[in-house]
Amino acid sequence: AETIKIGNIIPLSGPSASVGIQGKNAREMAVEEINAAGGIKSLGGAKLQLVFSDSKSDPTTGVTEAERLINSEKVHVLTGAWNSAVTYPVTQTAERYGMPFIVPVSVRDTITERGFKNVFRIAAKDSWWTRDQFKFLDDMKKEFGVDVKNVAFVYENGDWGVGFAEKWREMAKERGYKVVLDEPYPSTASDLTPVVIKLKRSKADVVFMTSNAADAILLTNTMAEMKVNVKAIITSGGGHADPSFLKAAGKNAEYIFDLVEWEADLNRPGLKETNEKFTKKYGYSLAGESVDAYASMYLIKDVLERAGSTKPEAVRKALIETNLCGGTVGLLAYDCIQFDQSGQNKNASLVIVQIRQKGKDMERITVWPKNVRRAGYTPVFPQPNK
Amino acid sequence: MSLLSIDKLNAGYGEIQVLFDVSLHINEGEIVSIVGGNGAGKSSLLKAISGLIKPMSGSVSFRGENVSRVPADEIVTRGLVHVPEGRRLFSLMTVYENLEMGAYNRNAKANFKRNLEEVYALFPRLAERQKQLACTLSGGEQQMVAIGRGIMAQPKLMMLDEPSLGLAPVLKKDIFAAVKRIAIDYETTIVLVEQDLVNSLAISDRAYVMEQGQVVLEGESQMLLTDPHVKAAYLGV
Amino acid sequence: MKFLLNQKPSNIGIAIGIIALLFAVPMFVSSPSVMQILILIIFYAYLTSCWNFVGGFAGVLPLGHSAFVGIGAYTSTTLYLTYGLSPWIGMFAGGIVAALMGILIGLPTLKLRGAYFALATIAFGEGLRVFVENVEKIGPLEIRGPKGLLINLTESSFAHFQFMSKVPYYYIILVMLLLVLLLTYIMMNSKIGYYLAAGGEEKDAAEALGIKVSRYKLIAMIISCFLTALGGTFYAQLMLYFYPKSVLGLELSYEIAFIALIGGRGTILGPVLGALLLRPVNELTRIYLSDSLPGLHLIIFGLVLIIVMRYQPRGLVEPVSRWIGMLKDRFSSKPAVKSGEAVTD
Amino acid sequence: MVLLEVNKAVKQFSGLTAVNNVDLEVQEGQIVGIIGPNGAGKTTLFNCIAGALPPTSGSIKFLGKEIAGRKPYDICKLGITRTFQVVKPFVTKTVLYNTVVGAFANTNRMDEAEAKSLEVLRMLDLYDKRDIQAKNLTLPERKRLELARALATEPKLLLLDEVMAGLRPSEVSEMLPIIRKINSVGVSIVIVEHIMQAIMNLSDRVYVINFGKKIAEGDPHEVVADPEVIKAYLGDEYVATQH
Amino acid sequence: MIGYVESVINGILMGSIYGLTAVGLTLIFGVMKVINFAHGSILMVGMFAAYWFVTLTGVNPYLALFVVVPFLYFFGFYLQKFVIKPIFEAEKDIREPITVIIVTTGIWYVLDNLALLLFGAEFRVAKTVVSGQMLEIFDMYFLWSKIIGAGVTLLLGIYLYWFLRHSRMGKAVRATSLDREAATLMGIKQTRIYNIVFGLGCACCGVAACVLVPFYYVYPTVGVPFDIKAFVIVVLGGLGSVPGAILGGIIIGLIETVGAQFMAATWTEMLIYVFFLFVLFVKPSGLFGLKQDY
Ligand SMILES: Nc1ncnc2c1ncn2[C@@H]1O[C@H](COP(=O)(O)OP(=O)(O)OP(=O)(O)O)[C@@H](O)[C@H]1O
Ligand SMILES: Nc1ncnc2c1ncn2[C@@H]1O[C@H](COP(=O)(O)OP(=O)(O)OP(=O)(O)O)[C@@H](O)[C@H]1O
Ligand SMILES: [Mg+2]
Ligand SMILES: [Mg+2]
Repeated sequence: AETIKIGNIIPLSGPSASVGIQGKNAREMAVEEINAAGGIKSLGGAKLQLVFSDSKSDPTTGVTEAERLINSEKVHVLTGAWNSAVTYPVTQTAERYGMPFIVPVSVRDTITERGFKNVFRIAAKDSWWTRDQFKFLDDMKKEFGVDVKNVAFVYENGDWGVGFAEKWREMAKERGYKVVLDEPYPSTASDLTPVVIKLKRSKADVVFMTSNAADAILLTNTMAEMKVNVKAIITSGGGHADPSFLKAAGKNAEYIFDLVEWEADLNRPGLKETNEKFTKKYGYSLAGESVDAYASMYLIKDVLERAGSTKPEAVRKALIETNLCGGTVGLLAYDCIQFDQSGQNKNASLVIVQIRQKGKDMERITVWPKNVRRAGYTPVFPQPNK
Repeated sequence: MSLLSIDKLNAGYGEIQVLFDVSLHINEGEIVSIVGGNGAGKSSLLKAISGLIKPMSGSVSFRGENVSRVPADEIVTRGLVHVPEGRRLFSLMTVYENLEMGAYNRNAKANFKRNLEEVYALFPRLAERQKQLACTLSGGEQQMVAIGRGIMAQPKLMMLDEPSLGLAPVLKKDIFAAVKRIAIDYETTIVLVEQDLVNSLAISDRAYVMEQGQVVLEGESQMLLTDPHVKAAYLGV
Repeated sequence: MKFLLNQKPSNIGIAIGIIALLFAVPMFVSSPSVMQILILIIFYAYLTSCWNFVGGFAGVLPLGHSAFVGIGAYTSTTLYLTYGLSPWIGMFAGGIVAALMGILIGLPTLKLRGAYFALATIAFGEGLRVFVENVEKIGPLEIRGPKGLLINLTESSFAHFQFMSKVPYYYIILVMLLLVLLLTYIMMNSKIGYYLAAGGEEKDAAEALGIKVSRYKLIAMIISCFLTALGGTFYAQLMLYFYPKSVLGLELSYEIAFIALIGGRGTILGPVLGALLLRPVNELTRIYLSDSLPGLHLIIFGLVLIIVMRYQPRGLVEPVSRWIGMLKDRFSSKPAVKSGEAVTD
Repeated sequence: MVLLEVNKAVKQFSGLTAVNNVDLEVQEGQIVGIIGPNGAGKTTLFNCIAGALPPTSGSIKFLGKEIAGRKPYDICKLGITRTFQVVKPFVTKTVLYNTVVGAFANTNRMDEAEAKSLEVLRMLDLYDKRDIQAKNLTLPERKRLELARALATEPKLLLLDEVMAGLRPSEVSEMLPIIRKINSVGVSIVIVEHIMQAIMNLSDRVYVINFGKKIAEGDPHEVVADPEVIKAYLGDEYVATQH
Repeated sequence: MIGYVESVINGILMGSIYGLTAVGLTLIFGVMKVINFAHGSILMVGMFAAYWFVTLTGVNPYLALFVVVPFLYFFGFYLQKFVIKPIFEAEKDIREPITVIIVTTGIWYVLDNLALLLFGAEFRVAKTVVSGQMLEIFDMYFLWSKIIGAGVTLLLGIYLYWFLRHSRMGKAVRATSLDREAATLMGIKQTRIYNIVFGLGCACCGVAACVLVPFYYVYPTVGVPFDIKAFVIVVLGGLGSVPGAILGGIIIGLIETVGAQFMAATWTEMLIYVFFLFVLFVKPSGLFGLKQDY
């Protein structure tokens, strides 16, 4: 049988190498499983073959790689590219060549808002993230009867953080919060003490944060050291969801509320087994990014089965008609993958976890939405003073 | 036995050969002049002896040992010191520090104080300017430091490359006198490369004449002064 | 311009042959991805040749040249997005802005020597990047901070500087490169070139000979910045998306300088040779190695840098011109030798 | 006509007065010699005239125009070119390249600059070395190159700082007619030299400087007989060998 | 008000640590006239060494100084001896050998990515007895590890100043930096001096690494932001000047920390560059630099 090539453009070196490698491992595990289970049956048991290329988090490289994957490697479908800044121009290239492009994660809204016919995103977009952070805050205020007046925004000054902050501002205005600090910082900063001093003096009740791994660690540790007391810290995945963050920040990270797409303690069929298998294989646990990458391979399998062809038009048609529920994608936080007009997975939803100490280690416990909250756990809100 | 003897030395820069089969010897306690026109290879000869350029063939032996493969810094320690053309002071260091560097090699360290006093006695101007940066000295002052630095190394054999270059007549005389005194007081053997034939031959015992990378003439200094060829070519008489 | 004609006929012949060959490339290469790689090689050769005016001839080492690529890209694109101004016109606007910026930065820094200048330009480049990342709007012009600018897809259109095929991009950048090389050649053989070289080597001596060194350096800077910015517009139109780190980053600045140094700075062919070596090494190692061991391809890239400098400290231009010389000897002496060969055979 | 007129020039370095109230006058067509012990301030005076250092006070007039404190390139444009005691050739460039840089002072055309260069190189006996890189020259050759390069700018006034240092007497004798020839085509010259043979032969007028101050001035033969000059500069021996 | 005092002190503390990270760079430049682009990577190597030492033995983190500093000294010594020296020899007559810059960049790529291969892209934080320990005065908080770091910087600065000004070896180092050939003629072994200086420069990175590890994270490209900062610092202070580097670091730390109280942290980054260019305008040789060097 023929093999079907899947091109993947992800950052394998440079500043985002860590997530890139997670995504690579997840894809490899999924493809192994799919091939072991007999490949694509409607294509005579065709096997999937992964082709990876390193974007170095650099758009130029991403585009060059996309051109190469499409024209020289002759891949049948593309996935990528994690960094919104790379995904952006790469979807354009895909569009030009009519190549189906699946975006497991890359949150910027506009990626699916440019009227492209070949771009399909599994993950939620950033307006949904910020919306859910404020919804969560509303729910917590109600649940615990706590008032919140002052909010602070602290975010890395890349397109991701700045994009989030724009939405936060709108949302805070709608809900009548007073923004006492609106502080972008360079994510390569070697010292964030100045930001923390400012935060401390700002008398914020709740801090919203968007950070990459390094700065998340610095901020969290410095905030604990300088005894910054707030009612809650609400973060946006990314650095705060990075496996090395919990290890590096340790107890200082306790009580943080982190918004993510997925969490290992979700009560979902098959999740535990898959996560155990992954952890055994690669030495660390699945995370939102890697789950989406994992699911993207099963999505491709499903699409190819239904398309019965590798022709782009057929694949695209099958993608539009996707209604992939249960099975191995059941480990997602929601039930089915379905795309709307723009190519956005309309079911993509988010959960909030709280970080707590468990023995010597830190643990992430799902708390929101309430219907998926871990049984028997009551969130700590507001967090105790330091 | 000679202190320094050179046998059939060939040397140059990269591909370009500038010394051809040079042989000469220097006896202990002598002052020997090396004279010759511009580009004759005098400076190159000194460089080859002190290890700054590596010979292509031939041997240089100093105190009975072949030093043609010994690195330049090691040769200094053995007592062979080269005071190069063009002064080459450490511009951003003081006069004192320059002299200190002269005494860097381990033999000279012990007698640092005594040698320093000698140098200051020889060139009182340097004592005045101890703390001045070398780059701000006038040409003549710099030349004094360069020679002083050579003395500080307490050499067995000192090779001076054009020490009187650019010096006022009154100083020139002093420099030659100083060279002579160094030779006597310190029992230092001296190789002197000079354009000022009259003065250098006056203080030296023997001399070699170089032309186009070869030794063309050698002999007692006084004899050379009267040699018709030397007279015509170097004294312009 | 007489010296252009004073060249030996064989040299002119070779040059024309190579240029003809370059123009014919699209007839043989159909794959857009290969074209893309070729375009990028030429693009980098172009940027490096522009860099060469300052870095090669004025005797200093600028390490912040991506700033001018960025100025070019941002100027033409914001004008295009806000006023619909054709990028072709915006390109020259960008060039002018870059030239003005070049004067601003050149006035204080061109007096500096060696390492100071290099580090000052790094700081300037980084400062500009930080600035752009912090700015949403300048007057009516959308800068959009770290989010970058996106040019909407249109059909192939010369006025919009957008083409579905890679071929037009190839020809545009090729012509740009050839023009810059010609300009370099003319300059090297003129008073400005001589004055720049002299000022770069011994400033005091040059000034004593009546050369206002800082002024000539500034002229070189203006030319260099202007041309570099044109390249920025080209890049923007080729990629249709860019953001501060991609056009204003240090990495781009370093790469430009490395290409020049590996190829041979201060020579006409150096930038081209450097780009011909470094770009493919960069691409190939990434393609073939990045999915086996992360980072291995960059280790190899690093080793290539070290090895080339170890064995060709003056850049590739030296051995290459030796080979060309040898080849030329072979060819030109062919007819004479031919009969002899026949006999010995 | 007075070409250069230095009036009460003073140059101080932190604490040290290197040039102290020096007056100097150069007539058109003259060769003026400056002598003085090492460290007397001769090079510093040149630096002030040529603009490499601004004088602390005093006036320097060239063709009636005040030039004190102006930049070296402007002063060169006015017609004063100097050579450096510590030579500064463009070492990685050829001899011809070096002089062409100088020759561009008066033309923008390559061919003219080259023609001028070849002319001075011939005159200074460097023609055969024109394609050699300057770093491969010997010191005296470099000194001649320094002179050639300065000459290529076609100056009205040439400041020569020890261009003959390191030459043997016979070579000095060869240089003398060259300098006289330069002078004869209308270039005025100020020359600093320790080689008395040259000073005596060339100068129309000699200034003697000691500790930054002018101690004597006048006809060369008068000056060398001045007891103060003998004491400070020449030494008794010089007098003895000359007479 | 108290916020400003706290900022000023924190700025000085962090600034002196920045200065510390730049000292090695300025030292190497001062003698070899080479900008060591691998500087940040060497800091990274030191941080990994300190991290592993502290994590594996669990001892007081400052004991790592006794292991990491000698380790980096020899690392630098042999790096210069085997990798950089041959290139230097080819560029003997050039004052600022630019090819060496490329070589150090090559070393940078190799080291950073080797670390990625060996240790992965993970961020690591060493848990030590001093980590997170604060000095609290009037509601102002200062991290002990930064205070110790500033102290170490001061001591190292004094030591290096003494070493270069007054020790025999230090003078030989300066002599070599001024005229390599003449130094050889004094019996100073030039290549050995270079090895030593490169080793010392790297050892300074080792000191900085040990100071950083108790409160900072470690990962393969951790050196890059410090690198650029160090470039700015050494030029501000005057290339080749040790006190200049430390003072430059403190200025940067102050701008960063105090400036951030008046504007967004991203703008202080910008302010640093503006200030930098301003200093170049008015005093091109930097605060402590020698005129001859620019
Ligand atoms: N670094 C160098 N590279 C190449 N050739 C050189 C170098 N130094 C000197 N030469 C050449 O070697 C030859 C001899 O030069 P050298 O300096 O030894 O002469 P010299 O007798 O000392 O002359 P002078 O009286 O001018 O000092 C000259 O032809 C010179 O051009
Ligand atoms: N930049 C400077 N800083 C401090 N002192 C200086 C500087 N330049 C020169 N001097 C001092 O000024 C005095 C005059 O120096 P100058 O070089 O003018 O002497 P000179 O007459 O040319 O001597 P020579 O004949 O030896 O070349 C010297 O004592 C010197 O040390
Ligand atoms: Mg000589
Ligand atoms: Mg002088």
